[in-house]
Amino acid sequence: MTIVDDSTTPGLAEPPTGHGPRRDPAPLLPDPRPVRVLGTDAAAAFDPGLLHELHRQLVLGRRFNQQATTLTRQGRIAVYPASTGQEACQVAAAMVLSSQDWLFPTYRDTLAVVARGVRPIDALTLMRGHAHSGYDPYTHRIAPLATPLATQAAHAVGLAHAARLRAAADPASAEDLVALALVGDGATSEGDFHEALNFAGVLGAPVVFLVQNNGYAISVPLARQSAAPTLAHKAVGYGIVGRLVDGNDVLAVHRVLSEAVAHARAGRGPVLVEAITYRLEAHTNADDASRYRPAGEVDAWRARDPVTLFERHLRDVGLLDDARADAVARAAEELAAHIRAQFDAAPAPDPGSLFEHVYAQPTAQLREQAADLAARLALEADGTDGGAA
Amino acid sequence: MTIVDDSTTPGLAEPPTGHGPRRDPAPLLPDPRPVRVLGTDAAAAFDPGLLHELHRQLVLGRRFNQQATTLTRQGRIAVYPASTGQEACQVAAAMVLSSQDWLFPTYRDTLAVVARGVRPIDALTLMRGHAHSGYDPYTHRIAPLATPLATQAAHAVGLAHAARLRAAADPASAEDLVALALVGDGATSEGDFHEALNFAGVLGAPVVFLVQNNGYAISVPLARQSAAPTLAHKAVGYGIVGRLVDGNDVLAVHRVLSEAVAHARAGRGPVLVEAITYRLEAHTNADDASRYRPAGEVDAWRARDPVTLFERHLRDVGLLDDARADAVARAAEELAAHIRAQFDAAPAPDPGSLFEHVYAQPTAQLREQAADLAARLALEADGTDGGAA
Amino acid sequence: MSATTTRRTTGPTTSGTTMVAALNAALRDAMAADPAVHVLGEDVGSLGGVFRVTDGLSAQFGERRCLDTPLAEAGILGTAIGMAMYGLRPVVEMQFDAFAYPAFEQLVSHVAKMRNRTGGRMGLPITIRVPYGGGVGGVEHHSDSSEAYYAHTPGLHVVTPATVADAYGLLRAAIASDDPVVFLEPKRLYWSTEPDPIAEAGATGAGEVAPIGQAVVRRAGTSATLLTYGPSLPVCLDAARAAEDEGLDLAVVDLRSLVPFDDETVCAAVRATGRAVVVHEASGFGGVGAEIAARVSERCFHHLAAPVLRVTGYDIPYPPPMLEKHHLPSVDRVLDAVARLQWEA
Amino acid sequence: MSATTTRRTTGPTTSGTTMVAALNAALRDAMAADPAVHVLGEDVGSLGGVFRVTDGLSAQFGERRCLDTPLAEAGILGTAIGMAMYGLRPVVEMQFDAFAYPAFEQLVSHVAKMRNRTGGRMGLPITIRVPYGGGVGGVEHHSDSSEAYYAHTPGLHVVTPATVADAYGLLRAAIASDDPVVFLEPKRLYWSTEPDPIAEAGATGAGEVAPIGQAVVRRAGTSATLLTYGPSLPVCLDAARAAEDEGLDLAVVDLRSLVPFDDETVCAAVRATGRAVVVHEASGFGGVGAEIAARVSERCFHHLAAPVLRVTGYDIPYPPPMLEKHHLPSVDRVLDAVARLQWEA
Ligand SMILES: Cc1ncc(C[n+]2csc(CCOP(=O)(O)OP(=O)(O)O)c2C)c(N)n1
Ligand SMILES: Cc1ncc(C[n+]2csc(CCOP(=O)(O)OP(=O)(O)O)c2C)c(N)n1
Ligand SMILES: [Mg+2]
Ligand SMILES: [Mg+2]
Repeated sequence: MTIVDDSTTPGLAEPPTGHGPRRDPAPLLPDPRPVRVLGTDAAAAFDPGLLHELHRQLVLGRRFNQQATTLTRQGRIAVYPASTGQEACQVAAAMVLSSQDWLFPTYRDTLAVVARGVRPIDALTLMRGHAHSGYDPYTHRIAPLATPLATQAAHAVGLAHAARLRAAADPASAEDLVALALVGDGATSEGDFHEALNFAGVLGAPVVFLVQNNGYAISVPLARQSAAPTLAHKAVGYGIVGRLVDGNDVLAVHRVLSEAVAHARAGRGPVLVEAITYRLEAHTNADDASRYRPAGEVDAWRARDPVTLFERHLRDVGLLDDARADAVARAAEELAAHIRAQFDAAPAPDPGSLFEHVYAQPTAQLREQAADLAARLALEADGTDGGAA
Repeated sequence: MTIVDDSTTPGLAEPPTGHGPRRDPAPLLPDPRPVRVLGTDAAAAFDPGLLHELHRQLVLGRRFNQQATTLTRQGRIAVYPASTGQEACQVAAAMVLSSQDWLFPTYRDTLAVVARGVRPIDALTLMRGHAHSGYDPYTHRIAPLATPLATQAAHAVGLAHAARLRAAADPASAEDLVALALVGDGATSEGDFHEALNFAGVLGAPVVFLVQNNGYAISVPLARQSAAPTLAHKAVGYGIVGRLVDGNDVLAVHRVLSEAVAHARAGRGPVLVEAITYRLEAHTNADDASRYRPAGEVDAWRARDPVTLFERHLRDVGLLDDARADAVARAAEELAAHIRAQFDAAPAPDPGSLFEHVYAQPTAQLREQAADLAARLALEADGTDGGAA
Repeated sequence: MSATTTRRTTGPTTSGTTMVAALNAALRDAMAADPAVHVLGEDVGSLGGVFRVTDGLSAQFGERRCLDTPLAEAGILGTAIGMAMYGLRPVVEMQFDAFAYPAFEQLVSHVAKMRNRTGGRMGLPITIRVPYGGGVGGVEHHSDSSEAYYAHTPGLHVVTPATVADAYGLLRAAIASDDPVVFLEPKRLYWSTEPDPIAEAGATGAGEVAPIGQAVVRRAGTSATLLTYGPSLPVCLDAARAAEDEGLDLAVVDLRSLVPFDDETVCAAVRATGRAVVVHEASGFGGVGAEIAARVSERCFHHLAAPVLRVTGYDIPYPPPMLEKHHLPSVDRVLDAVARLQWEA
Repeated sequence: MSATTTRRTTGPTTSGTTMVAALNAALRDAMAADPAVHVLGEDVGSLGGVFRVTDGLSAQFGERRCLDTPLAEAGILGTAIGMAMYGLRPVVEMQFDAFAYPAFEQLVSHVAKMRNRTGGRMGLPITIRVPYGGGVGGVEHHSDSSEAYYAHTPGLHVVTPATVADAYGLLRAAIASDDPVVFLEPKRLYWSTEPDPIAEAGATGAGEVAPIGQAVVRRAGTSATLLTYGPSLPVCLDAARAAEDEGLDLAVVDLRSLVPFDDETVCAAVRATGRAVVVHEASGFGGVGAEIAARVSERCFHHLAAPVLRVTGYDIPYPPPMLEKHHLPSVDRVLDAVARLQWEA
């Protein structure tokens, strides 16, 4: 593709260099109609085993969201940003990744973290308040959940780039990994989102960005967040491929993400996927969603509940009967009971841990401060136990 | 435009809301062939008076760049980022604005500042080192030149938005102003660029962003800066109009910017213009451009020198003869002499000024510190004058 | 309007008012008084802010005056700069302390420097409201005490109320100020109503504008002086009450304004007792307490019977909710420091 | 590799070496020694950085190891975080002090906190090189001294060399450290070669790795102690030489590492003389000098014959080139402070 006029008027010829790759935008632009699979012929291509697994994960995921929300009401979790209504995205994000891949979640993606194998109680640690993170990021290849929006997108790019660097330097240890960065619609407004996508485009890093567009950033609707045709259209500004998908259609999300991951893994560059979905609950248990959205809107989206939509499909194609549904429901109850039991057994955190990991080795200054706290706690303990000094 | 499938499968209907404006991308996307006017029939539409003024400004601008560079060699300007080769953009940017409009320049845009009416010595103050800024921003409606890249883009949006707010609140005092923000190709990578464009798009603010794409950010070529088809393609991600123009064709830049300003002024929203140009000199006098670009490349661009291209056009159409060229050349020499004279007459800055404008009223602490410095300088002066305390 | 005028307004006057309500009233009164005042930030509109400080403002003044922005703090502050350039008085809300960091460059490189850069021609009367500090069970990044970053940046005023009346009075003064003010709101005190009436000289009354740059003695005392601000004031007042049992009469100074710093009030209070403890939540190393201790030591050296001590958060990232009580200055830690003030010497 | 190992390398050994050359050698040696070391930043490739500190690295190690990035500091640091997560040791160049501010959130909210967040499982061994300070005629935003922001942020090490040998030695140590290090390079000393041999105990030799966390006595003295770092070291050494004429024998301590802080060396040096002046370029209010004065006052109170004084930049935005000499601590200002150390008392 040429970006300059072919005119050959002397002295007015095309600029000597085009200043860059100047690639063809056409293949980058998303189809503005979100990809759907449910209700189309494409649904038939899915393996029944995968369908059953997706179903199980969706049902368990919904139950997980419910249980975590209940625990906030009991005061056992300080705050929980439920992904209720977004389970199709959560489950698909976890399932399309291979073991060597990395997941970079937002604070709302506890469910994706659990679906990738982290123990529920460990995935909920940040929200419980016992520690800032409850799992080993290297065991599961999941970055810690954290709240500074969009910042994790750059980490995903750096990690994916590093893996390529290592593969080039030492092909024997090469891992064909892909990093999947999750982002909310609101977070796409942050400078960090832009910088991450730009680095990804320039470096050709194997990253997939999944924007879960649930229509709101807390109370702020998308129309106040962006005037873009779709968020997926942002991809073209970074020379990367944009895709738009119905985020409540688990098969569509699975397909689009699988293709995106394959694209990135093959070294064909990053992909930006926008999934249109909806959060059925408030922003967190501390939020009052009635202040900013009409009940009718929620009801309309409840009619497109991703779990219900998928169950209806499975029943339509004869892959779900009452017996299977009951079995999955029982598994979900077991999960919930298991979470409750884990909460009962969880030990209180150790104050000494406050000083241990600020640096690889505590500084003299921190050792002093740790000793101060330890002495204070010993004194308190004496007081409590009625012991005398 | 609809972004969702028309499918009416029960339960699989389109999402209840599209989450935002979801506008048609087609009118936003730039034509990837940069707009040219020179050498085309469109050139005939320009008024001869305007053509002569553009010519005069280009020649004066070139001379200004040369004189400022000479002053750096003489140590009378600490550092000067010349816009040599980019004069078409500089001149057009200043000339398309009306008096009520605002200009938000980068550190390289001294020439645009001068072309809008600031005294050369005042426009050069930052680079001379006497003060951080030499002109009253309100007199000329030009934000101070400053170096933190892309940060001024958000200021332009805020100012343009504020003008609309005031117009809505008090139509009598309404100013139909447009803010023109200048940005370099490198600076488009900054998060601030993204956030500014996004705010502009959402607010529908009357702002025009002009990216002078000179192919380099200091040593970094555009290919390492962005993988976008063109920088103008970034516009679509913000729901704003993108245009691409040959930045060395002063008529093209003038036309595209005029249209963009009119578009913004009419309340039709912001515009992003990418002008493809080239800086013929090093990044600044402190830079060694031979480290990162081949001489041949510079030569090729020299053949497209915006001043020469335009002069050739004017001679072709019979609007420039030797007499006029000589007169303009003399005016340019007068400008240069005038600048040198201003430099000779410029007084040294007053150390007391250091404390005066940190706050609207100096704090007690600053009054103490100012007194300390004053006493110290008085003592020094006594010492120098041989006076005794 | 001068930042130091004291005048009656429609502000909160009932004793049961919370700090959130006082801040809300200050915004409302300021917007009513001056059409140039505009509020902008994330969720400040229909939601009224996550802490409800902007509750009802968009309904009363319209969405133009109280704007829900896109989610981008540098963009918010950069936009506010442009608005201030055009003569408006923007009041920016940063949703939480740690989420003001993306705007750090705009704050340090422009907000703090624009007036100086332009030789006084272009001031930026922006108020940047930052809910700060811990003690509310916030997850990581929701409890930072970031005042030292701002206080070290010339060109900014840095103010933090500790009482309901000051929340109103200082916010009115901040908005009226022709200089940018970083207005730090102690989250921990958001829902507190005014504590038991405090005997104090020069304190702000309900509904009055409080002067920026003046510390206030919240409690006179003769034994030693506690220097504090924001969320640590109640801790110091409690400590002073507890110290009475040990026969110690502690003075408590509420700084209110970190920049400008009120050397006069602080030094007078320290000289009167000869002993001082600085108390704040932020990590101690390089905290504002270091500046206070350094300047008090410098200016009151020969009046000091003991070194100025500091009780602060430890030099660690802010802890998770279950452990934050260990990090925060407590009555016990304050009393321990007081006990170490070399009473025998 | 431990941060405190001292070992011979191929580093600069000739006496005419500039600090830029020493830094360049440190990067080169570190990259040669460990394939995990990667340099990234704006213009670090073919240009070799605007100060030429990375000169030749991309030619020698390839563009992958020394990467010209897009122009976005948060993106650079964010990318480096991801690289460090994967086991690399990124060395990031920020082009100038004020241009590190866009990366403030990534630095404070992630770089400083990741190890703590993950209970020690995920450390980020990133070195962030920041050319800082003034005295080079830089236009606005090119001369900030930003060390106080970093020193107040738990989780970061903050290091600044003042000699050519330390430039090499501390940078090697920073890169070898398993913790993030903000490495502040005094622009003013970039082109200085090692000054006249300095008699000092425990100083780094040429080509040696210097330990992080250890201050060094650059000059022993008995009258009073100057505490300083980075660009102000030469000023203090000059002041000490000038003071000899007045019969004063000044000790000079070069802190080298602001975090961790070497209380032992500093306090010993202050106790030995009973008088101290802290000298740095950054604005005084809330500067690192406040912390030093506060902790020295606290720890050495009964050894002090006079308050610890500070000679710093004024509390103003950094001045334009023509006026910066007034702002910077000078020999005269240091000697004046020394004179005010209550010698009669
Ligand atoms: C940098 C930053 N600014 C502000 C916040 C406060 N905040 C937390 S969640 C949120 C809204 C996020 O919206 P979106 O990205 O759409 O994600 P969603 O909550 O819808 O999943 C905001 C503003 C934050 N966590 N980080
Ligand atoms: C935030 C920020 N980062 C880094 C710099 C240092 N710097 C000054 S100019 C420049 C390159 C700018 O390139 P571009 O935007 O293309 O403008 P040009 O110089 O080509 O006009 C850089 C990196 C800066 N001024 N501001
Ligand atoms: Mg959302
Ligand atoms: Mg450029």
